[in-house]
Amino acid sequence: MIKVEKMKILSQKEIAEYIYELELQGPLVDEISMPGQFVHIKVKKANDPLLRRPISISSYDKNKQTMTLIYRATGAGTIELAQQTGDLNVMGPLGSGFPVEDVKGETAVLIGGGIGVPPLYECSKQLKARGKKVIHILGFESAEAVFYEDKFKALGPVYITTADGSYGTKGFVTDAAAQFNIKADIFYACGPVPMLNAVEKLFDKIPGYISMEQRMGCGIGACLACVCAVNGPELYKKVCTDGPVFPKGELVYG
Amino acid sequence: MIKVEKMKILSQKEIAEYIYELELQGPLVDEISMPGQFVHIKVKKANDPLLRRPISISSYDKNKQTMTLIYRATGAGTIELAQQTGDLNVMGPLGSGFPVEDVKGETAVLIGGGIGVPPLYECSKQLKARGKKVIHILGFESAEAVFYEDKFKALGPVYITTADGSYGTKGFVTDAAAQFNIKADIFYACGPVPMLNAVEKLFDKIPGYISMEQRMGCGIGACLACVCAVNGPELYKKVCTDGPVFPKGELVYG
Amino acid sequence: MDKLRISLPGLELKNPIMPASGCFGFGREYSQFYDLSLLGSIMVKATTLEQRLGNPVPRVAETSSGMLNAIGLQNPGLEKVMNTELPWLSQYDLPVIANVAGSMVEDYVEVAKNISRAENVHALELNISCPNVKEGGIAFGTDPEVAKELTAKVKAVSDVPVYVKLSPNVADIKEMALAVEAGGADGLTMINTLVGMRLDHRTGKPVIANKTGGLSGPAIKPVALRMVYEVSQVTNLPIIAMGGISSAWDVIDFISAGASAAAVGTANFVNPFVCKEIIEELQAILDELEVEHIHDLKGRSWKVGETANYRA
Amino acid sequence: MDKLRISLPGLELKNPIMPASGCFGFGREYSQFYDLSLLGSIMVKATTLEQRLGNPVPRVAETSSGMLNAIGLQNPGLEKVMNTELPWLSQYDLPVIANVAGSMVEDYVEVAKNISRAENVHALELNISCPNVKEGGIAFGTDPEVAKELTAKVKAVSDVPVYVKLSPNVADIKEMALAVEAGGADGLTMINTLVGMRLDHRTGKPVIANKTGGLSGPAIKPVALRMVYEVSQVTNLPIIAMGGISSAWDVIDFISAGASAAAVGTANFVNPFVCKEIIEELQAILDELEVEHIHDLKGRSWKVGETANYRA
Ligand SMILES: Cc1cc2nc3c(=O)[nH]c(=O)nc-3n(C[C@H](O)[C@H](O)[C@H](O)COP(=O)(O)OP(=O)(O)OC[C@H]3O[C@@H](n4cnc5c(N)ncnc54)[C@H](O)[C@@H]3O)c2cc1C
Ligand SMILES: Cc1cc2nc3c(=O)[nH]c(=O)nc-3n(C[C@H](O)[C@H](O)[C@H](O)COP(=O)(O)OP(=O)(O)OC[C@H]3O[C@@H](n4cnc5c(N)ncnc54)[C@H](O)[C@@H]3O)c2cc1C
Ligand SMILES: Cc1cc2nc3c(=O)[nH]c(=O)nc-3n(C[C@H](O)[C@H](O)[C@H](O)COP(=O)(O)O)c2cc1C
Ligand SMILES: Cc1cc2nc3c(=O)[nH]c(=O)nc-3n(C[C@H](O)[C@H](O)[C@H](O)COP(=O)(O)O)c2cc1C
Ligand code: FES
Ligand code: FES
Repeated sequence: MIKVEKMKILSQKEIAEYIYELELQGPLVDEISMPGQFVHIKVKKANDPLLRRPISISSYDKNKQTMTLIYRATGAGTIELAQQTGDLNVMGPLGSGFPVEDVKGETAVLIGGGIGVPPLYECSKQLKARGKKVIHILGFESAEAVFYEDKFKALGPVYITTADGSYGTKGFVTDAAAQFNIKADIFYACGPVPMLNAVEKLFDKIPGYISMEQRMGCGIGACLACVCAVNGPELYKKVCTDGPVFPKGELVYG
Repeated sequence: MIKVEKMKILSQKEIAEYIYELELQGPLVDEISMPGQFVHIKVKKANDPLLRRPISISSYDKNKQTMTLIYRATGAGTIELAQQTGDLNVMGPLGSGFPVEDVKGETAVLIGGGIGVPPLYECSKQLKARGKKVIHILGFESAEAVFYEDKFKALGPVYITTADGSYGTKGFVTDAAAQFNIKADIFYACGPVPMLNAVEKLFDKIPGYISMEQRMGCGIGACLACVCAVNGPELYKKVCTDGPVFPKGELVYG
Repeated sequence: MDKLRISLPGLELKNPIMPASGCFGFGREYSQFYDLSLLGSIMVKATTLEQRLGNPVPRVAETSSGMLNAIGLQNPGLEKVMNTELPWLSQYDLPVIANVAGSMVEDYVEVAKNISRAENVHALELNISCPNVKEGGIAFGTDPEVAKELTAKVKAVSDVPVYVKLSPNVADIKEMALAVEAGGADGLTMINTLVGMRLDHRTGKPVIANKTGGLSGPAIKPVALRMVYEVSQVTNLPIIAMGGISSAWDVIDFISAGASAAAVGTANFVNPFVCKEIIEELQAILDELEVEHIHDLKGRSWKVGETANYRA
Repeated sequence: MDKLRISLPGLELKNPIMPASGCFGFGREYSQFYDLSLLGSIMVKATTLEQRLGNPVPRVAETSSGMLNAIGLQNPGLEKVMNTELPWLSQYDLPVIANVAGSMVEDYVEVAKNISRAENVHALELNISCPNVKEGGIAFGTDPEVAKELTAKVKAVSDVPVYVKLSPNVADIKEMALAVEAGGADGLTMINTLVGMRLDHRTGKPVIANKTGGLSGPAIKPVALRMVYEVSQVTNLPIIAMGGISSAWDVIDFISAGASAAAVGTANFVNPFVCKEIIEELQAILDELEVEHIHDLKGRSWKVGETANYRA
């Protein structure tokens, strides 16, 4: 069930340049059903900024009723979010996530770009818990923007790329995947659309899931703001309810 | 000189129902020239609430570079103000205040209604410091809304009235002034317009000063939002720069 | 709840609160949050003759205290609305106001004729003012003669009362109101969105794929309120008002300006419970103001000498 | 500062930033905060033939991300402006744009004729769109024929170029722009305020004594931007844009939409240093965008294939 609740802010800290890690607590966590779902946040009561902000759930702990979000604070709403203390108005969990049950094969590769990295963390943890081998290819703008390298390393190999070459391999995640000749039985990807498109092409032989972004209004399927073009008779699906995670091959890249 | 500066919030506390006392520190205090001036506060950076809020300086300490404001938090901007911590964007000091130099006679009566009470506190302190006897008549809605009774008592006699009779004398400040047969050589008043009008009528034999309120835009005399009708050739004066304090007899009550 | 019960052409409503068209789909999504039977009515998403895919994305952008949208009337088309959406809604005790759109007069007439015969549709809302449809939607909303004729044609085929939704993108909204009144409208709904735009700071290009979009939310409330104030003084038609409503006090404002009922759009996205909460709070406010019925406040902004009772 | 220097009819400006009329008086108050010679220009408060006392109070009200005003053109009248205010301003290296208002055509003509001869007045801004003047001010701003004729009459007597200030309270602002262009206007300034209203929740009465007021501030920026975008594509006249500008990025947006310069109104009330700060920040932004001159960005929102250079 989708809840709208005041969640308690347990902690909030900057973990990389402009990147914040926010830990929240509340019964909403009980409702999370899979990694890759997101929440829709009303940063504060006033009318500016007006709309909620969609942020992926990066990890969660059902026992403690806690979840962690990681976000980049560079726009009006997220900059305000970084200053909040006390309570936070959160709606969620929303959307479908990354399927981690009944995965065939041994090895999963998780590919994230920038603020697409966060939801892969819980995904990786759950795959690992189910006995899979997990490989991570994470792309960032520059050395200052890198986060969670150690956390991912604790689960499996990590390849970092940076656009400016200031850390790890210079270039894009797909460059690294090709360069290090990564082999896997399934992929999970989240990041900018051109990256998703490139990932689908590179891993065209194995099944996979990708998580999409789109500007949202309601976050629950009512306003038709967040559609994306899909192959198949429907032509359009909604990122907020049909996604944000879609199986490989479903999205039409414009 | 008018400054626009980030002042440090030293403390903020609720001292009566919806009434907050806010202590600020910064070089702006150096510029205050008399009691009854006000500051114009931008509560927070976002566009809602948009405008600054005019609040009187209730008291100040030049040595410590501190000043105290007292305000009622019941509207969008003041409710937000009550939640602020850290810094505050303050413009001021603005307007002319209550003249306390060269006052003729022994005794001053200070008459305040509700959130008109705060600026009278510094006024009373300075009159007392100049050897005057100060009498206070302070009107509030109800017992819960009363504040600063003890502080004023430390300076001189205090008569409290409440509209509902739950504390002090039931009725208006002018009722109390008549009932207790208050005699004085000069009056200072701040409060709702009908109260100011009544005070001017009651104390028609002695000189006095009254402080006006009006909705403001700029706070510095440029936008012509805050005019009030006056006797004399100009017909209109600006509350923000010509006032907020006007000598008795100048204002035309509509 | 007697203080809130109202009666309008075709509509006997438990209360004057309803979601605005396009901001609540056909109710399914919000039915997860509360029982839709609590609502006075529901203005469902615009229905066109054929299915529409709408505009490319991005379709929304945020602005100061507002948002822009250019959904482009995406909807499953008349047939699916009649066979699936309206029957689904009939499980609730909820009179439906069907929002009717099209590119040509014939489309409007065809949709109106059919949808007005659906059992739970108690009124039509003629969307002559959608700013996001290219083939001429906007012309209906800004030309009084065209609007009048369209109203008359739809009125001629509709089984239920017809409310016309006015566009704020006009110089004189009174003229438009009087024109559709002359065309036989039973009521007005106002306002639709103001045409606006947001650019990407860095590229300088429009954020919304459609370039311009419709501005809604608290930013437009002052304009909507003024228009209801103006129109309610010149027509006898009941007005269902919308534009930036997000609280019960906003509703009181619009009723005071002269509206008979109020619709909530954008605010549903911010708080999915908003309609329910407004209904609850209205009751308390009317008690506080010592008002017998919400319509005792109707038009008090411009009626002379009628405020004394309500002064706090 | 070469990246910011611009040249418009009558106006050779150090930079394209100026305070908007009515939001900066005649400069005196803001001269306490910074040297007015830093400004590109200054649009002074509307001047009418005779002194005006303006409207009763309250004259302003806040709204979500905006404000309403109904000052009612309070000003000391032509003579005092000519003899006191403009001479005072001449101490600054600052070309003045004089905002001209009136109730009748003759008033406009008389004021324009005289004020255009003041030494430091380099252009006129014809205020045909003030929503707060009762005697017909609004009609000039919403009727293309009337606006065209007024423009022609003022143009005939003015010693300096004439910019016409457009009202957003119209169905088609392009039509108005083309009308005043045909009337001989040298430039456009846009937009004036949207007509709006706020009610006191409890009494239901208008907060502003004049009942309605003009809506300004960030709330209206999307509407202003859209109008500049539309108008700049159909006329050759330079546009000085305004409406919700409070940052250098807002200015970039309006230039991208097709404006040549930008004016800042309401934001001065929030931050008295805003014009100065915008000028400073613009320089940095142009460097960051690797743009040679601010006008290289002009109209890039609608020009095809010209974004590549500026993409971050
Ligand atoms: C399903 C989903 C999951 C996401 N998860 C994360 C995450 O875990 N961490 C993270 O940092 N970001 C995430 N994003 C992106 C995040 O929503 C935007 O960065 C954020 O909304 C921008 O808000 P702002 O206040 O910083 O920017 P502003 O510029 O103030 O935003 C203005 C408007 O545009 C929208 N917007 C701007 N950029 C985006 C974007 N990239 N995607 C969608 N809407 C946008 C905002 O929501 C807002 O409505 C996610 C987006 C989606 C759709
Ligand atoms: C010179 C001066 C000194 C003042 N000193 C004090 C003081 O010391 N303590 C105190 O509590 N209040 C004082 N006020 C009143 C105070 O400014 C208002 O109560 C406050 O602005 C209301 O803001 P809000 O956010 O609570 O209400 P909102 O309803 O959100 O205000 C909306 C708009 O109306 C304006 N407004 C509303 N009420 C008033 C009012 N009574 N006077 C002027 N503008 C108003 C606001 O400034 C704002 O622009 C003073 C006013 C003036 C003019
Ligand atoms: C996302 C979105 C979609 C809309 N779709 C429609 C529509 O299909 N038909 C219609 O008449 N109005 C539509 N509107 C306009 C609203 O019904 C309403 O008139 C407007 O948003 C103003 O109200 P608000 O400020 O409460 O949102 C839409 C508005 C939004 C924000
Ligand atoms: C208090 C106030 C007074 C104004 N007076 C005038 C005026 O005298 N003449 C005029 O042409 N515009 C006047 N305007 C309109 C502004 O010049 C400007 O067009 C409008 O406010 C939009 O810009 P903004 O959003 O930056 O304020 C006034 C606006 C305000 C807020
Ligand atoms: S955000 Fe409203 S449908 Fe997806
Ligand atoms: S508030 Fe602007 S002149 Fe007084």
